[in-house]
Amino acid sequence: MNQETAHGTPGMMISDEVMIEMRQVHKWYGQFHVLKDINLTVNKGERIVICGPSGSGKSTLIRCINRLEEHQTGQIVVDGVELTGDIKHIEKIRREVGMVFQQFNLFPHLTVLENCALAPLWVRKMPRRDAEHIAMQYLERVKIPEQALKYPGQLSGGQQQRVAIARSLCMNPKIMLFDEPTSALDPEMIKEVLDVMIELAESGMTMICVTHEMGFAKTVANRVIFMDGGEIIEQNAPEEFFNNPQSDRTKLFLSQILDH
Amino acid sequence: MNQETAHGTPGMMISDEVMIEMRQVHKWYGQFHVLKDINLTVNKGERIVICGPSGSGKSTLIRCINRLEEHQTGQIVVDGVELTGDIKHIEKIRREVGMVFQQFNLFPHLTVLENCALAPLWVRKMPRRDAEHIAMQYLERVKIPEQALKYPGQLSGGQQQRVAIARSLCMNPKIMLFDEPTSALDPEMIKEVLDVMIELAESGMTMICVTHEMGFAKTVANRVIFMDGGEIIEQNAPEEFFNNPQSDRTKLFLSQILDH
Amino acid sequence: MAADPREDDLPSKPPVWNDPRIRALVFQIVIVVAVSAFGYYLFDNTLTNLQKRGITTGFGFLDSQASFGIIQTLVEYSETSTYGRTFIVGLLNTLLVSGLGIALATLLGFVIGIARLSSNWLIAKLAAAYVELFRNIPLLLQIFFWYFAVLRALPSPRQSYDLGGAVFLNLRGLYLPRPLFEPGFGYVFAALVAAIAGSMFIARWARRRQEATGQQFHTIYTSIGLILGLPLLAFLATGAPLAWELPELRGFNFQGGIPVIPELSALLVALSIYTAAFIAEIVRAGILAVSQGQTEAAHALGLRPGLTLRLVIIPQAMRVIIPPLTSQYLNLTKNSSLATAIGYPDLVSVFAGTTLNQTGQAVEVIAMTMGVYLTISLVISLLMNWYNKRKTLVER
Amino acid sequence: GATLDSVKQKGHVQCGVSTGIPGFSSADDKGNWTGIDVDVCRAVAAAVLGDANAVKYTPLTAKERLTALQSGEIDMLSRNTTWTATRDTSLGINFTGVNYYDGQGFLVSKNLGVKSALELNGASVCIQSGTTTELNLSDYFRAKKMEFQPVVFDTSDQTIKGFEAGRCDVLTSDQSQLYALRIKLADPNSAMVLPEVISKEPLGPVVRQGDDQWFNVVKWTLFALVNAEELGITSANVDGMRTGTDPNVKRLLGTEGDIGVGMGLTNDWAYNIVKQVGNYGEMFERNVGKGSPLGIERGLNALWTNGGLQYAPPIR
Amino acid sequence: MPATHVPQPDLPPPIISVGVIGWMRRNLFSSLPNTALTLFALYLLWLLLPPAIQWAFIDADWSGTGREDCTGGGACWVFVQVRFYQFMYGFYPEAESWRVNLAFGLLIVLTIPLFIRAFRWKGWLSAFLLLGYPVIAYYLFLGGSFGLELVETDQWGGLLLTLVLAGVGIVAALPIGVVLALGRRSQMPIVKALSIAFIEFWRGVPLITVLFMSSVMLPLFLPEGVNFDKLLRALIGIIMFQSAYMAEVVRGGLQAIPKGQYEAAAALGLGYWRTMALVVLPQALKLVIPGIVNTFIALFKDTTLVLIIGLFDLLAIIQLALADPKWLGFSVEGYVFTAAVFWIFCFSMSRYSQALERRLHTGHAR
Ligand SMILES: Nc1ncnc2c1ncn2[C@@H]1O[C@H](COP(=O)(O)OP(=O)(O)OP(=O)(O)O)[C@@H](O)[C@H]1O
Ligand SMILES: Nc1ncnc2c1ncn2[C@@H]1O[C@H](COP(=O)(O)OP(=O)(O)OP(=O)(O)O)[C@@H](O)[C@H]1O
Ligand SMILES: [Mg+2]
Ligand SMILES: [Mg+2]
Repeated sequence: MNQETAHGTPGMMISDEVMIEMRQVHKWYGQFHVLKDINLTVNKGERIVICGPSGSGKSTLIRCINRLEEHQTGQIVVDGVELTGDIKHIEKIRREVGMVFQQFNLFPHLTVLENCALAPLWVRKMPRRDAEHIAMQYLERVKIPEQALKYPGQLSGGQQQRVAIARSLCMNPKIMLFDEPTSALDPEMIKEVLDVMIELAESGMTMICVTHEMGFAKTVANRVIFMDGGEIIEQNAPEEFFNNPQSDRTKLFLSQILDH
Repeated sequence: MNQETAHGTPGMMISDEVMIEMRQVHKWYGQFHVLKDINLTVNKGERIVICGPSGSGKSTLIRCINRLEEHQTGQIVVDGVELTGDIKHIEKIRREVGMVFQQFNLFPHLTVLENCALAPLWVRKMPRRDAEHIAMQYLERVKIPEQALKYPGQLSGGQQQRVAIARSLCMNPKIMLFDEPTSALDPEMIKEVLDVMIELAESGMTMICVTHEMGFAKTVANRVIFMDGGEIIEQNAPEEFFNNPQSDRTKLFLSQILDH
Repeated sequence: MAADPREDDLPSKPPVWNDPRIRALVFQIVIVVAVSAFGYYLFDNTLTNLQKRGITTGFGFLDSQASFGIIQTLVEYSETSTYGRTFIVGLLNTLLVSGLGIALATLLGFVIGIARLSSNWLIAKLAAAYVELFRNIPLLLQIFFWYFAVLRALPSPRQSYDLGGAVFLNLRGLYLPRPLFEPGFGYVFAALVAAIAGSMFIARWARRRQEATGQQFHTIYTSIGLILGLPLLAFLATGAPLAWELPELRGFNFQGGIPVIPELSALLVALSIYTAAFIAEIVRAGILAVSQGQTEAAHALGLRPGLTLRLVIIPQAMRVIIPPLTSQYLNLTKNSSLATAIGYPDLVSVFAGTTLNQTGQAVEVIAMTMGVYLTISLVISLLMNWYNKRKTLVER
Repeated sequence: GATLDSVKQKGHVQCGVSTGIPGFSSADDKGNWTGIDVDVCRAVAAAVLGDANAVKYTPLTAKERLTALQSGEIDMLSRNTTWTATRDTSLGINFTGVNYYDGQGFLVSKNLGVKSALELNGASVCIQSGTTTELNLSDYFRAKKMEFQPVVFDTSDQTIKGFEAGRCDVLTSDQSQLYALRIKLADPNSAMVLPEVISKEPLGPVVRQGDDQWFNVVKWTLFALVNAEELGITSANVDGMRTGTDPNVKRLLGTEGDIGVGMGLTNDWAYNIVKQVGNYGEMFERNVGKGSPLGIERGLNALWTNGGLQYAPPIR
Repeated sequence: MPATHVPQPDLPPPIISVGVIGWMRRNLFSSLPNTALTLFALYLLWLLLPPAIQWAFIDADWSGTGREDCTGGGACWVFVQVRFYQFMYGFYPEAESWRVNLAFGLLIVLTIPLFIRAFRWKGWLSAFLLLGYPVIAYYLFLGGSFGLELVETDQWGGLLLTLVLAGVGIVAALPIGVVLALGRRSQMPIVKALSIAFIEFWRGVPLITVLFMSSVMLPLFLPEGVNFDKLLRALIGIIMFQSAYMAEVVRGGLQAIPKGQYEAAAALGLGYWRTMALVVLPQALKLVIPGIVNTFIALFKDTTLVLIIGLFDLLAIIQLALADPKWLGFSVEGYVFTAAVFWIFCFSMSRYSQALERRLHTGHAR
């Protein structure tokens, strides 16, 4: 499988420092082989979009990166730390990696501000005032500082997803993972979330994003990865990927998704 | 209120035989006047689409036709039988009228085949073999014969709604009522259900359908009825209705719905 | 791609003290040690204490003679029976009152639960009042009430209420005639068996015929006719080979017949009424859990209300009803131990009461008693799990 | 022994009593306990702690009493408990003596017209569960080839209530209790005690086996009560007698010899008993005898000098 | 030119379908069987209610000093009035009863804000009620320090004892129940097995055998000389028993927390205990408040069983009073009074829990 790092999109710099390295990673759910021989290197500042049909293992792949799922063979090294059963390593990596879910997964019993301040307070062990200061800062960045004292249940889906992004950012992660962040949203809210993600991408954050928003992929990705059946079938710079897909499967998939 | 029977759409014949007649029907929920002076005649083979804002009484109207709701004044005559408290009349009418709900309302403890065979078996008192034969026939017609032995919980929404349609058809009804049959479905499933409905319409079934799928209305309806505040505001052939709405409420409604 | 991915190198092993698996293992070992140590501590204390105080231990006492009387025994029992026998007697009495209680409570509970959903406002409100009244008053109080307050209202044996000279009701209980089977009665019994077999056959035939032709057949009436009629015919044909032993007033009390002691009746009434209040709520919730849409869909298909109930509502409601229902059965069985407060000779009263006291072997007796209740509850939960596994709705 | 030390350390005697038998042990509506069994507890407290009021009572049903004693829940049991061989030898408990000689009898309603226990064939009988009465009753009816139905209750209150409600024809219990329970009837004169006494029921305080010192304390407290009566010492004259010259009295009241200290108590142990609780005769009359609603004759419980069975070894 | 539609006015419904007549037609006499049922129910009510009211109110005697004052032929509430203090406080000295009143008054004052939706510090107040208040109440009841006279636990009785048993039982069972519920959901097989065994054991045996064991057998299991208060021992039995039920209630709440919450917490770097304490339990416990209230009601009713081990709770003290020769024959009044007290408590609590339940699952109405 050929691995190329695309430096196509202007105005965003990618260093040569490797942030994530997956080598010959395999994973099984019981007897079911869900990830097959995954090899992937992500450099600092890279923005990667993963797409592929449902059940192809996209979520599983990114959930392996912060050990929400355990891989069985191969190595995953994140920011120089290998992911093993070692809880110290896991703790360390989770502090470096933020994650945003399809279903937001905000804590409904806490206010927006408390949601965001939770990790700085209890994981980074900051004083409450500093934690809340940081939380407000990121809430401003996702443009909803005025909602800080509301509860998640009182917000629209788009607002909730932006809070979820702010909550991850509060840990000041080096890498952000997004698992279909817009697919539970109504069409009019998708844009507000994508805007925040684009802004984040422009600031040079290392990002891996599972999404079917091809517009987003074209705008910000350095590289698009296509998965099927637990394998990485193809990866390429977005222009190449969309205009000149290599494998038949990719072609079929693109035709379905772009028609829709 | 002017009553016109449109014979616009080619290839579908409408006889002059009256299937449903509503005369000065009023209905109240407690003090709330929900249907006001409804006058409506539906001929055999007519395909009527009802639309209107939420709470305008569309569901209530069609639920009065098979007496899921009781009207208080006025007459409803279905296939020559007047709907009164008389249990024999109600039973007779319900045998002639099939209904498909927004929430499918399949029986989760029975297989798809059993769902479909239930009414032929217990209402038409057919032998099980015949009942199941009929059921299979209609399952084929809605294109899911292979799911016959699964339980509804194992099917997708679109498949469930198709089963619900097959189940109603198994009683061999003269009239089909649809209450927003596609509004609980994901976009990709809407089409498969609409296809079945269009096929049904083309076979000459008398249909009344509450829906906001304007494409569907344009394709199959003889007449579109617009309701608001419990009244029939306007009714017309689809081309007329969409291109040249009479009242400004209809216009407002159409502008909202078509923008979307 | 590698030929066999399993040959690839595994992720590196973490150091032992940071490996969550090892931590979990250590933690569990600690727990096991702590629990066993605590268990051993209690066990050791008990042994020491028993020994120091010279209390006999072991189950030898089960073979010694009990020499006390029990008012209601389902198996043969006399004062010369053993303590082991008192265990059986108590156990059977517990099972009797629980079994009857479960049957009555279920019946009453379903009636009240359905009445709560009645479209008749008055009936619904009365049922609600019943539920709110009885489930909010302690059971023990209800038992006392039914026993002491109602007992006072009954007449003495000499002034018994008399139903046709065969059934008598007084302070000492309800006396029913006891059937005495004479030789020819075997035929009647055989006829009954035949009738039951026959109606089962008819039911199957009717189902088959319906499946084949669609015609429906009222199995219930034929079955009732068969089950009542055939034995009656046999009974008359063999010359009525049945005598009744009527209870009669001899000395202080009625003798003969089947006596139902007031302790049993009071306990049974209290248990059934109390548990029925809970069952009614379960039934109501179960029926409500079947969405209105199901009823509407069934009606729209032309099913009548009766059929809708039978084919659509009840099968779905039962899935919701059965699990909490069994736990009510379990509660009822456990609550039957309150028998001891009014002297009904159940397991707790006879065995964990009198026997314990006469033998003084508290540890053994209480262990056996708890063992019985635990076994009952385990059996019921196993049945429950099995039922749940079979009946859960199939989902995607 | 451990019990004596723990009693001294706690500062009170934990005494198991009945849940309410008038004259023997019953609480009034303020929770004050009185009765002849209660007085035994008080006497022990007076002897050990010098304060007859340093007692805490644990009301026990017949079913619970022996287990409670075995387990150490109470220090002593003073609850009309019959002294039998099995109980004394295999239950890990020791009877310390007899504070009331009793026998089992029957209480019947007068309007039943029964004059003798032999007419009771087929009767329903109310009994309290977990008592020797339950066993004696069976034996008696078996011996006389009569039938009966036992209606078993948990507490004596329930038993008499059952009897009053008419649940049974006869109530059987120790005779003393029959008198005690009879006054709990709305009309005590509507019932009578039959003449038959079908068993021996020596009732007395019980302690756990294996603590001889505590056993001695309770046993000799009982003897001190009887000896005091025999010597004519009463709570009223004890202060005067103490300064008298009778050596028997002096030894008992501790002005001579070291008997109290030998038991692990103080020498004025018996003085405290008599001063604060009275002698056996006072105790009897106050609680169950003529000075009480029960009005029971001394009978077997008279001193041996008066033809009764109450006899205590000498203090010497 | 579009027409402006003039909406029809709302008309009042036909008279037959609204108002008293419409209501009766719909709800009482909608069909023949329904009419029959209505008449039957009315007959039943007529049979039951008037005599009951006659007995309990019209012919009843309300005040006096002894049974002689009961002349009306109905209920003799004099009995309850004369013994009222004892029914409420047991043998608690009358001079000290202000302490009990104070403690319960404090409880009521502290609880009221919990029902006010706008009140912001509910969490802290609940924590105080669960942790701080019991200590205060304990000192008030027991005394023996801060210049308060010692009132031993065997003097506690009546409603006071009932409330203490139920209150302490539930408060202490909650944390144990939480631990057991977490244990039952644990990944560690041994922890899980032990939790299940514990829970199933206590749920499988009748409470009276538990009480019997804790009241008379417990010292047998402990080293000689170790012994504690009888009330405390009954409480231990009740707490063990109750914590098993509580564990099942809490487990229900834990199951209702979506997996996403655990994942989000893990992704933020929170460990097991922090995830539980900060994210899962606060949500789960809030969900199961109705369940907790229901367990509390069950416990409250079950406290009557302590009469079997000789503690004088409300029912036991009534029975004691019924055995008083001066008041023989008033058992119906006694039981009715007890029933009324229990009923008021249980009914109001169950109403509260139903209201909560409705607030928690909005929607899903039939
Ligand atoms: N916990 C699990 N146990 C067993 N199989 C699982 C589990 N989670 C996921 N799978 C299976 O693994 C495969 C890959 O799942 P994954 O969620 O990674 O797919 P995906 O590409 O993210 O799909 P989607 O676009 O639907 O989210 C699927 O076939 C799924 O059924
Ligand atoms: N059972 C009922 N009791 C009282 N009011 C009701 C009841 N059912 C419906 N209504 C009211 O009657 C009005 C008409 O309801 P209906 O369901 O017919 O509207 P609809 O046009 O189908 O709306 P939607 O598009 O939301 O389904 C609404 O205002 C509704 O709130
Ligand atoms: Mg996914
Ligand atoms: Mg609708």
